[in-house]
Amino acid sequence: MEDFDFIEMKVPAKAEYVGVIRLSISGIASRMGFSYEAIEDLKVAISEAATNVVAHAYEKKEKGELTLGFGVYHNRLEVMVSDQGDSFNFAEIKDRIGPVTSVDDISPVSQMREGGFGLFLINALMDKVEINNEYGVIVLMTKYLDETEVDVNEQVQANQ
Amino acid sequence: MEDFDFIEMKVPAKAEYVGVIRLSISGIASRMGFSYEAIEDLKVAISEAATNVVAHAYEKKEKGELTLGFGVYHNRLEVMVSDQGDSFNFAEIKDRIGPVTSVDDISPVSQMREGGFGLFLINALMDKVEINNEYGVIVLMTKYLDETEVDVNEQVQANQ
Amino acid sequence: MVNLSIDVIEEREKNFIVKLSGEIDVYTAPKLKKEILPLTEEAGNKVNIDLEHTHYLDSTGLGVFISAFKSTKNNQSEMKLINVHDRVLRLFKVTGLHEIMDLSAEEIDGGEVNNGRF
Amino acid sequence: MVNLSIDVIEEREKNFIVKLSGEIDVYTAPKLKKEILPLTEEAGNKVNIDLEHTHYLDSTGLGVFISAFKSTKNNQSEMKLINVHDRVLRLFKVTGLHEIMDLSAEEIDGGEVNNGRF
Ligand SMILES: Nc1ncnc2c1ncn2[C@@H]1O[C@H](COP(=O)(O)OP(=O)(O)O)[C@@H](O)[C@H]1O
Ligand SMILES: Nc1ncnc2c1ncn2[C@@H]1O[C@H](COP(=O)(O)OP(=O)(O)O)[C@@H](O)[C@H]1O
Repeated sequence: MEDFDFIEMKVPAKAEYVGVIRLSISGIASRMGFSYEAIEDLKVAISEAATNVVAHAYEKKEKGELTLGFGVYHNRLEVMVSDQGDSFNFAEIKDRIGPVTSVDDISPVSQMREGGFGLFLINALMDKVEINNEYGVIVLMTKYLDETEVDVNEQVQANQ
Repeated sequence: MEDFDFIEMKVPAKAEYVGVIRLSISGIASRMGFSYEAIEDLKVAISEAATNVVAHAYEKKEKGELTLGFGVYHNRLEVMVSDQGDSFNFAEIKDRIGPVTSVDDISPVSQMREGGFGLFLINALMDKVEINNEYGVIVLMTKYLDETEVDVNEQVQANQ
Repeated sequence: MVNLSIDVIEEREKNFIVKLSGEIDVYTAPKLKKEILPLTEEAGNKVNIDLEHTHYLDSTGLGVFISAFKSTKNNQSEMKLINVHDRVLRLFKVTGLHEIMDLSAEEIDGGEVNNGRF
Repeated sequence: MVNLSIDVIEEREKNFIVKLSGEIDVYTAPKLKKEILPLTEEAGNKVNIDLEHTHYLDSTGLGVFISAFKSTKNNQSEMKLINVHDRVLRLFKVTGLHEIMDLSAEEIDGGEVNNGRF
């Protein structure tokens, strides 16, 4: 079996802890030898996933938890961001996420989206992304230390 | 009941993760509004406890885990560092810890201790320290945001 | 550390520089929105957002700038993002927002701002 | 980031400056010990440890300096810690080590080091 280190972190699903998560991820990634650029990508992608938990997961509850798992492999970092909150329907949100250049956005400025960039950025900045939203939401993201290792067939996968 | 946020972190008991823990603690402490000096104290104290887990807890096993718990209160931060490894006898180690100015150290330089400063520093830098070593070792440390709140009677307590 | 400080300077009448130092994320974005939006709501205002000391920004920050940008269109004001770092610029590019908003990676010197070219 | 870089410069014969940048902890201390100890094992060597860029140090770092200090006594060499930051100095004071070792918070200028006063 492939050997790896596992780091787990649980924080309250509150905005003020997203910055703490960012510091932890930069520590892990810099220790692994990721480049400055890759560390910045990781910080954004993981913050996006964490921000979604803070913003969307526990809308109907008073509070909830955000769980992070880091799988440190010799050639890659896997990060799992999960919650036990509301889930979402991928087909439903598909039309309101993505870059502004997509067809949906040829619309007057006043109708421009102010959101919907989070999942898109995660997918743009990480090498592999899997989302599971059967119960709560689990976002599993992978970034390789050496970019040439990325399998070009690996794209966002939604399992629902 | 007093309201607080709880953050949990689990990392492999390996030297390379002590720096990651330090980044996380500085994020939490700076978010809470601790002074630069207090943040440095927290970094040293928690690194000492984590270093002990890395160095002493799992000597007889191949590997182990280091668990951290952060209790974020309005007026203080409580940090719990624990392991499931070997314990120790406080009475036995008492003579080989502490500052070098203690009586035991009026000895030739060649016999000077090179260790035994960890628990002493934890106690010097935190406002309250409790150590439980019934099963594994648990070090529970408290630091107040406002130093005037510290109870002068609170000193290191060893429960064994 | 993980925080944002916002300095609003009125250089001349209706010409503002907003200096942002720190990180723009889900925690700091609401405060930023509250500071910037009112500036864009007054016709004729020119708002320079100086990102020289903004080392981190994510989609919550993009959202604030989009809503301020929309406000400039609705209220006949102007907004420009200046001194945008590479990493931050990258996010505007990836999302296609750089084609819509006025962004500059370089320092705008005092003269240029003052001669009204902006 | 969370790491230590070690630069050993032989200023003149037997006069060394060891510049440490980064953090001295349980992860980096073994590497540091391996670099410093051999320098202290040669009689007549004068070793200046420059801590100007050492922003973090804990008991593992104190342990390395104690063992190097013991080695200087056993081998007729000298060691001095220079440019010690307040926070780092504090740990030497709390543990009582500042009374035993040669520590200085100030920069030692070239002249002083070179005229052999050190
Ligand atoms: N953890 C989550 N829990 C519940 N819903 C989520 C979660 N993450 C994403 N979503 C849903 O997916 C949508 C798209 O997310 P995203 O692309 O990050 O954009 P935004 O958060 O700005 O809407 C959200 O609006 C929300 O409905
Ligand atoms: N987590 C732990 N597990 C087992 N033993 C420990 C632990 N923490 C401390 N000890 C014991 O207490 C002693 C004193 O620790 P400390 O004051 O940190 O100094 P040092 O680690 O340099 O010996 C250690 O030598 C060890 O025997």
